Amino acid sequence: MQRVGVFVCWCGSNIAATVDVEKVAEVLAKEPGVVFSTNYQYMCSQAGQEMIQESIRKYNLTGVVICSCSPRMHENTFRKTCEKAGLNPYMVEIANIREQCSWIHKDKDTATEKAIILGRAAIAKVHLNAPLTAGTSPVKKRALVIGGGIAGIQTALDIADAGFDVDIVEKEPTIGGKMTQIDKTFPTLDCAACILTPKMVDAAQNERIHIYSYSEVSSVRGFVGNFKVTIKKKARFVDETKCTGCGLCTEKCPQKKVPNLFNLGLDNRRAIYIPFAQAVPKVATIDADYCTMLKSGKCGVCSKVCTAGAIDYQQKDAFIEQEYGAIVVATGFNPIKLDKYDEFAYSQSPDVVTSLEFERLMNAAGPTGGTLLRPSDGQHPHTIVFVQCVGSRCDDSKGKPYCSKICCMYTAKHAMLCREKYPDTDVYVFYIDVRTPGKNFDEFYRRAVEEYGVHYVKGMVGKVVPENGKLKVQASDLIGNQQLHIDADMVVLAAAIEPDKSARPLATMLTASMDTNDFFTEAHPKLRPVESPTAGIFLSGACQGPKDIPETVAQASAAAAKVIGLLNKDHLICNPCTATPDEMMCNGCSSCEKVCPYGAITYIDKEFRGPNRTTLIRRVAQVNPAVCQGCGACTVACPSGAMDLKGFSNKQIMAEVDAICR
Amino acid sequence: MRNDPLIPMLGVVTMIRTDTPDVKTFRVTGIDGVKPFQHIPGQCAMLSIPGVGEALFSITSSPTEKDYLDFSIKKCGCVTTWLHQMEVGQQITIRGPYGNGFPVDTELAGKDLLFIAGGIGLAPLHSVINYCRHYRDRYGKIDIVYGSRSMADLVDFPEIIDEWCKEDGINVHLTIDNPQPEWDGHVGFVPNYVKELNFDTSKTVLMCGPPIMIKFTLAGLMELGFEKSQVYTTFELKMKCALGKCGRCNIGDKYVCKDGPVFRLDQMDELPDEY
Amino acid sequence: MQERLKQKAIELLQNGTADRILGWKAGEFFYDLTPAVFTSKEQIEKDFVFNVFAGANLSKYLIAESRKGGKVAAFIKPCDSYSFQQLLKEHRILRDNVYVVGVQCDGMCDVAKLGCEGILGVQEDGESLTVDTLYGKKTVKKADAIADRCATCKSKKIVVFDELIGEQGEETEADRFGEVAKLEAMTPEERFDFWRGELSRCIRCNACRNVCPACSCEKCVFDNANSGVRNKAAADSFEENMFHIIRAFHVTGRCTDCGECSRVCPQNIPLHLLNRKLIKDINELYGPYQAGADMDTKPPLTNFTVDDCEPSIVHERGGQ
Amino acid sequence: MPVNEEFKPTIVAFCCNWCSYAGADLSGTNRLQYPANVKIIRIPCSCRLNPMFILRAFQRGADGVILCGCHPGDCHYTTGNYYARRRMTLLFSMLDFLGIERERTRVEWVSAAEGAKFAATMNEFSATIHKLGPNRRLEDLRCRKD
Amino acid sequence: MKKIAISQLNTLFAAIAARKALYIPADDGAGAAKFTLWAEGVQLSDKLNTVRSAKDLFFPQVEQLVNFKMEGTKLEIIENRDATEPFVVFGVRACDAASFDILDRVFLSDPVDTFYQTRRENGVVITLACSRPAETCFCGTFGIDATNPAGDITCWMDGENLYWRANTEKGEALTATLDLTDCDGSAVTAQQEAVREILRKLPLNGLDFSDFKDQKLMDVFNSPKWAALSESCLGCGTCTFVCPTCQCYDVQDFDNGREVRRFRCWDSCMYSDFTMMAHGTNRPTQKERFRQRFMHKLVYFPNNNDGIFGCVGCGRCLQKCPIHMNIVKVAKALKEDM
Repeated sequence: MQRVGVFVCWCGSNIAATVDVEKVAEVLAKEPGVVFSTNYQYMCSQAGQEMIQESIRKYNLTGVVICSCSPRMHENTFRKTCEKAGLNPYMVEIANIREQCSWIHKDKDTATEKAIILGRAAIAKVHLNAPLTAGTSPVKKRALVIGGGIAGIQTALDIADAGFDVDIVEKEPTIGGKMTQIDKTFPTLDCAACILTPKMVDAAQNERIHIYSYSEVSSVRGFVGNFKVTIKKKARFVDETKCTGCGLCTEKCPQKKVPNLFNLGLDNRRAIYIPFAQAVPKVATIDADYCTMLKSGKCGVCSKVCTAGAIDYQQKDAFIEQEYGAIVVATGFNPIKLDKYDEFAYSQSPDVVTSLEFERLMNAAGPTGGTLLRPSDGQHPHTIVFVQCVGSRCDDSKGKPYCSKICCMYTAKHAMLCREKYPDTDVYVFYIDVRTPGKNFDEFYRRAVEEYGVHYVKGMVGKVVPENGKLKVQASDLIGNQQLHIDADMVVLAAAIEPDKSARPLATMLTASMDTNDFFTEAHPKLRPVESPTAGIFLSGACQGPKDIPETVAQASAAAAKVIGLLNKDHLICNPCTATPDEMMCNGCSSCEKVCPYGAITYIDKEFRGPNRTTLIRRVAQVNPAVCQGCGACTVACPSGAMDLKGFSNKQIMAEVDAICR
Repeated sequence: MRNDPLIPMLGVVTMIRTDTPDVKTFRVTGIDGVKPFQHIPGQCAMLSIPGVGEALFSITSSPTEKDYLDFSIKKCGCVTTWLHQMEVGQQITIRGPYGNGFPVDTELAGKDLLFIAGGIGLAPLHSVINYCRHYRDRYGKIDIVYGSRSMADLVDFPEIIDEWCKEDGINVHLTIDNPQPEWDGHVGFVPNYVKELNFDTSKTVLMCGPPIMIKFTLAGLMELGFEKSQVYTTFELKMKCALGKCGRCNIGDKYVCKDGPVFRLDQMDELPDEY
Repeated sequence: MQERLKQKAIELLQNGTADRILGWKAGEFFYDLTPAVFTSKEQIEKDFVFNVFAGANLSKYLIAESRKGGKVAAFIKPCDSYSFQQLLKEHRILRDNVYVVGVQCDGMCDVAKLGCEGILGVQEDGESLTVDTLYGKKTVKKADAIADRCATCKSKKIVVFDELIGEQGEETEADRFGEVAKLEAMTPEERFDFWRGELSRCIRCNACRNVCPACSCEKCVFDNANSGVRNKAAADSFEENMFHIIRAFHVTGRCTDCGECSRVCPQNIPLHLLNRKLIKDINELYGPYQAGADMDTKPPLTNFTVDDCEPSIVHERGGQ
Repeated sequence: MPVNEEFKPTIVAFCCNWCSYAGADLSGTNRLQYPANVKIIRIPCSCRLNPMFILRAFQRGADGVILCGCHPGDCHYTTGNYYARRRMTLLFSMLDFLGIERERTRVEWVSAAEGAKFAATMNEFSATIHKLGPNRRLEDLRCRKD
Repeated sequence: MKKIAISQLNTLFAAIAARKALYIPADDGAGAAKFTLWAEGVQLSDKLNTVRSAKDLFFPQVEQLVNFKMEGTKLEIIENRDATEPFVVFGVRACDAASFDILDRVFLSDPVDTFYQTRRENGVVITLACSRPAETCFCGTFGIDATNPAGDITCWMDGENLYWRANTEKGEALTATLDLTDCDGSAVTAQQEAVREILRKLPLNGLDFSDFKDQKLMDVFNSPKWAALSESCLGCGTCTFVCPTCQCYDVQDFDNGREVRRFRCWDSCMYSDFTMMAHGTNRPTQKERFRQRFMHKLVYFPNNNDGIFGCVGCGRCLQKCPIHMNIVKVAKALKEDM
C-alpha cells in the first residue's frame, strides 16, 4: 500500500471539455491509499510539474498517479519530475484519459466515468509498484567483426578509425570475400580489385585492426558490453609470422590437381596455395585434404624450398579467448547450389555456368586470363544466353522465395561487357522483371539494351539441352508470345544468393534471431535495420538480406556507427523492467529459456536449505538484467509463476484487471 | 442471528508507536472507545484486515490497563506488513481473548520471577511484567533478562529504562548481540548472559524468544540447576480459527491456540517436536 | 511377469546396480497396490507385487528419488516412460541416479470395471480374471476390465530404459480422440452443460494435480498466495473451471497423456479429455507432437512458425 | 439469452506497448470513436498476456477480452507475438471446448499506424459482445454486481 | 416399528419433501452416488454409500461466514450467513451416522461453532442399515453396528418394505407427519442376522485398534514405520475430503473490489501449505503431514475424547486414495511394533 497522490490534467480543454476533471479527482480521492488528489490545467507545464513535486514532499507521497495524455507522450517527463522530488521514477503510473478517453468519447458522463475507472486501475497498479533502479554494466572497448568481406572490412575500418580495437575473424585464408572474385562493378564498371584491395591493405596495416584469417568463432558467452568469444584459428601449417608470401612453395608443390576454389573450380591450384596475388594476409596455406606430406608423411617439398622456414606440418588448431563489447556479423552470402536445376543442364555441360563463374571467366586474373572462352573447348562463344531468377522468387521448395536483388544489375553488366569486348556475340537475357531501383541503375540497364544491343526477352527458359557442342535453349517470349529456340554457346545462370552456411550455427551461438531463410533478423525492419534484436549484436552486409556493394558498404558503416556509439559508453544502463525468477519456486525446466529472444536466461545449480536441516541442489533460472529487454515471454512460459516481470508483474496486471472490472 | 466465535468485532487503532525498525506497537480499542475484552497476561487476540488476512498476536498490554489493548508486532508477513503501513484511526477487526495465559494468580503468585526475552519475544512477557508491577506485593523479586540484536532492536526501550529499571525490586539485565559505540551495557547472547548471571534456582522462569534462544537458554538454566517444571514459555504457530477446531495448531493432543500458547517446559516434553 | 520383476529387483540390489528399488507393494486386497521403495531382498520377496492393477505411474516419484543420493532402480511401463523422458527433458530427474527397467505392458485393469461388490480376491489366469466376492464368484474377461485409458493406449513403446523386461512395443493406432471429437461436435451449450455436470463434482482434492507428472512445480500457483489464483476449495463454478483450465494450460505440450488424472479422480471426472483436446489441437494445428517421445523436439508452446494459424481459427474451424 | 437493454458490457483490451497501444493512441488522436466500455491495459508485449489474466477478467465481470499486439513479424521483441498467437489459439480452443462462447475472446494484430483498425475492431468487438449478452458461463458469482 | 412398501418410496419422499428439504443418495451419472436434493424423479441409489459423506450437509466444503466493507479507514461488518432451512437426510449409513458424534465433539464443544450447530439442529438424520457391505468396510472395528445404525430415525430395507424406527424426538415428530403402517420387528431381525453373517466374513473383520489406547503418544509418534508408510503419499486431500470425520478448515477472504467476503473451506493437514507461515512450516515434509493425519485419528483425538477414534470405518479412503495408502494399512503396520 502506497501513499498515493493523484493528479488529473485538463490538458487545456483537450481533456476537460469531455471529462469532468474535478469529479475525477474527487472520486479518486476516496480510493484506498490516496492521500492527495487534485486537478490542474497543464500537468506537464513547469507549474504543473512543480505542483507534483511539492505534493510529493508535502504529503510524503510514495506513489504518483497522473491522469493525462498517453504515457507514450509524457511518462518520461513525469518520471523525471518525480525523481527530482526524491521519488523513484518507477513509482509513477499514468492513466491515459486523453487519447484513450476524452478524445474518443463525446458524452461527458460516459467519458468521466471511464476516466475514473482508468484512474482507479492506475492507482491499483501503483500500490504494487516497487522502486526500480536501472543497473549498469561495463563495456569492453573492443569489437569483433565476423566475416572479412567488404562489409566486415568497412565496418572494421570505421570502428578502428573512431579509435577502438577491432578483430576480424575470416574463415578463408584471406580477407576480401566475394568482391575479390568479381571483375567489374555496376553501374560504374570500375574494377572491383582496384577499389577493394587498397581497403584490404588498409585493414591489414591499421594498428587497431587485428585479422584472424583462416579462423572461426567457436563459442560466444556473455552479453552486450561483455562478450567472451573463443576464436578457433585453424591450422594452416604455415607460420604466419615467418611466411613472406614469396609464393615459391606454391610453384614447387608437386600436388597440382587441386580444384582452385577461388576460381570456383574452373582451374587447379597446388596443395599449398595463396588464393590470389593480393591476398591479405599474403601467407600460404596448406590444404590438408590434398597435401601428400600431411596425408602420408612423404614429400616435404614446400618445407625444403621455403627459405623463411615457415612451414610447420605439426601446427594444430589454436584457440584464442578474447573479450568484446560488441559483435558485428558480416558473414555474407553464397550463390545457391544448382544441383536441383537439371533443366538448365548445369551439371551436364561445363558451358552452363553461374554468374559468379562467368565473373571469373571475364576476370583478367581468372583461369582464362580475362579472355572469354568456353570452359568445354576454349573457343570463343558467339551466342550467350543469360537466365535470370534461377532459384530466386520461387514458390516451390527448390529455390528461395525472395528476390536476390543483385542479379538484374550484374547480368546487365555481364551482357554489356560481352558486347563491348566481343561485339560479334549475340547476347540474350531472359527475365521475369528487370528490377533497377538504384542510383543510375535504370540508365545502366537501358544502355545495355539501347547502346549495346543486348536482347532482353521477357520470359522463362524452359530447357537447356547440350547437343553437338551447342546448347539448345528452349524459351518462351511472353511479349512476342512465341516459343524461342536458340543454339547457344554458353548459358549463364543468375543463381539466387543465400546466407553463408556458417550463419545458422553462429546465430545459435549469438542467440541472434534469424528468419526462415537464415538471414539475420534486424531489431526493427525500418528503425533499427543494422542491429540484431539481441543487444550488442550488429548486422553488416548480405547476412541480413541480399545487397549490392554500395548498400553493403553503407550498412557496414551504419553498423560501425552503432558499434562506436556503444563502445563510447563506459557503462550501459540496463532496462530496469526485467524478468526476475523466484528461485524458491523455479523448477529449472528451461521453458523460459526456450522463449527468450535475447538469451538472457541461464541456469545454475544452486544449493538450498531443505526440510529438516538438509540441503538440496536445484537447477534454477538466472536472468541477466543487462540482456533482458522485458518482453515477458518467459513469465507466461513458466508454469509455476516463478518468473515475473518488474514493472508489469502478475499482481500489477491483475490489480488493473480487477479495478477495471470492479 | 447467533453470535459466532469466528465473527469478529470492530476495533480502531488509536495509537501507533514505532519501537524498532521492524516493530511497531498498536493500541486498539472498540469503536465505542471501550476496551474490547478483558484478558489474562499471555493471552492472544485475532486481528484482521479484511482482504489481507487474520492473524493471532500476543496482547502486550497488562490487563490492568483499563481502556485499551496493546500489540507489539514485528513486520514479517502479509498481515503484519499491512499493519505497519496503517495509520491512526484505521478500523480493523478483533476477536479474543484466546489461549490459556500465564498462571499469574495461581502458580506464579508469591514466587520470585525471572523473565527472559529475546527480540520481539518481549511482547507476551511485557503484559505479565506490567501486571506483576501493578500487583507488586503479590510477587517476590523480579529479574528481567532481555536481549536483542542491537540497541535499535530493543523493544520498549524507553519504558524499560525510565520505568522498569527505576523500580525497586526489579532487576533489569539488558544485552545486545554485538558491541555498539553508544552502548555501555552487556554484550553477548541471552543464553550465555543468563548463565553468567547465575540466578538462584528458587525462581520461576517465564521465557519467550526465538526457538534457538529458548533451546540454549534452557540448557543454561538446566546447568544452573533449574527444573523444567519451573520454566514457562509461550509460542506461536499458524492459526486460523483460534478456537481449537481448524486443526492447524494441533501438536500432539494439544491445540496451541486453546491449550497454549503458554506451556510449562515439562509439559512440552510430552509433545511431539513439531514447533 | 511378477516373478521376473522380483528376480530383477533382487538382482539389481545384489549386484550393486541400485541401492533402492521403486516398485509396487501388496495391499489388503488384490487390487490396492501402493508404490513403494524396497531396499532389501527380504522386503521384495515379502511385499513386491506386479499385476494388472499396477497402474500407478512411478515416474514422478523419481524427481525426489533421484535426489536422495545413491541410485534408484525403477520399473517403468511404456506410458510411464514418456512421462519419465518428459521429466528428463525438463531437467527434473537426475538421469544418472536412476536405473530404468522398462516393463512391457498389455494394459492395466480398472477395479470398478470388474463390476463386483465385496471383492475378496482376484485370480489372474490367462485372459480372464476370476473374482471371489462376498456375494459369490464371478469370471470377467480381462479385455472387459481393461482401464479406459489403456483401451486407447497411444504407445506400447518404452522410450527410455537401461534394460527391458518383456518385449519392446510400438506406437499404436488407437483412436485417442474419439471422445474429444464427440464433444467437439456438440453445440457450445451442450458442451457447457457437459462440463458443468462433470466439473461441478470436483472436490478440489488435488489428486489429479498431485499425481500428474507434468504438475511437478516446486510450488503450484494454486497453493501460492502471491499468484493471484490461489484457491483451496472451489467457492463456485468459476473456481471449478478456473482450476482445471489453468491446470490443463500449464501442462499443454508437456502432458504425455498418461491418464493418471482421470484414474485418481475420486469423482470420476474425465479430466484427460481436457488434455487430449489440447493434444489434438496441437497435432492438428502445429503438426504431430508427443510429449516425452524424445529429448530434442521443441515443445509446441515454446516454439512457433511464422505462418502458424491465427487464434481466430477457433471461430473459423466450423463444427458447432 | 435475453439481451438486456441496459446491458453495458465490460471489455478488457490488453494492448502491447509498441504497436497496439500506440494504435489506440492514434485512433484517439484522429478522434475515432469506439465505445467507452472498452478499457485498455498496457502490457509490454502480447506475449506478456498470461491466460490467468483473461480468466481473471472474466471472473471479475468482464464480458469480453481482446488481445492486441504487433502484426506477426513486427514484434518489438521479434518473436513475442508468435508465442502469444499459439498460446491464445490453444487457450481459446480450450475455452470453446468447455462451452464458453468463443466470441468472447479475440486476438487482433494492430500496428501503431492502424488507428482506424483499432477503433473499427473495438466497435465490432463491442457489438459482438453486446449481442452475446452478459458473461454467465465464466463468471464468479461472488463478483456479480446486483 | 413401522413400515412402508418399497413401491411407495416415492410417495414417502414426496411427503417428507413437502415439509422439508430432503436429501437422498442418488446416482450422479458417473457411476457413484451422492446426496441429492430430492425432487420428483430422483431415485434412491442402490450403491452402498456415497463418495462424499453426509458430513457435507452439516459442514459444507465452502461456507460464507461474514462480509466486510471498507471505505477509507472505516470498516463495516455485515453478517450474511446463509440461512439454514430445516432439512432431512435419508439413507445415511451407520458409519456416517457415527461420524456425527465425532464432529459434534469438535464443533459443539466450547466455543460452539454456530454454523454447524444450526445445521445439526435443523437436520433430521434418517439412517439406513447396510445389507450388502463392501470389502473395504470396517465399521465393526469401532463398535458400530451396520445393521442397526443410529440417527433420528433408523430404516431397514428388504425386497418389499422399508422398515422405520424413530429414535429421537425429532424422529418421532417427523414420523408423526407421515403415513406409515405399524409392524413388528421380525423382518428386520431376520435381515440383521443375515447381514451380520456377511459382516463376519469381511476381510477386515477382526481389525482391532484397541492396542493404540495403551500406547504412549510419543512412542507411536516416533515409530520408525512412518517414513516408509508416507513415502508414496502424494499429499493430495482425497482421503481428507471423502472422510466423514475430517474437519480441519481454513478461513479465507475474497475481495471482489467492493466488499470482502470471509468464508471458510475444508482444508487438509496433508497439504504442504496447511501449517505454512511467513517463515516456514513446522511440518516440512510429507512424512510429518501424513503422520499428523493418522496420529490425530488414532491417538490425539481419542486422548481428548474418551478413547473414541477419529475414524468410523466407512472405507472411503481405502477406495479413493490414488496410491491406496490408508488408515488400515497404517494401523496394521504400526501395530506390528506394539
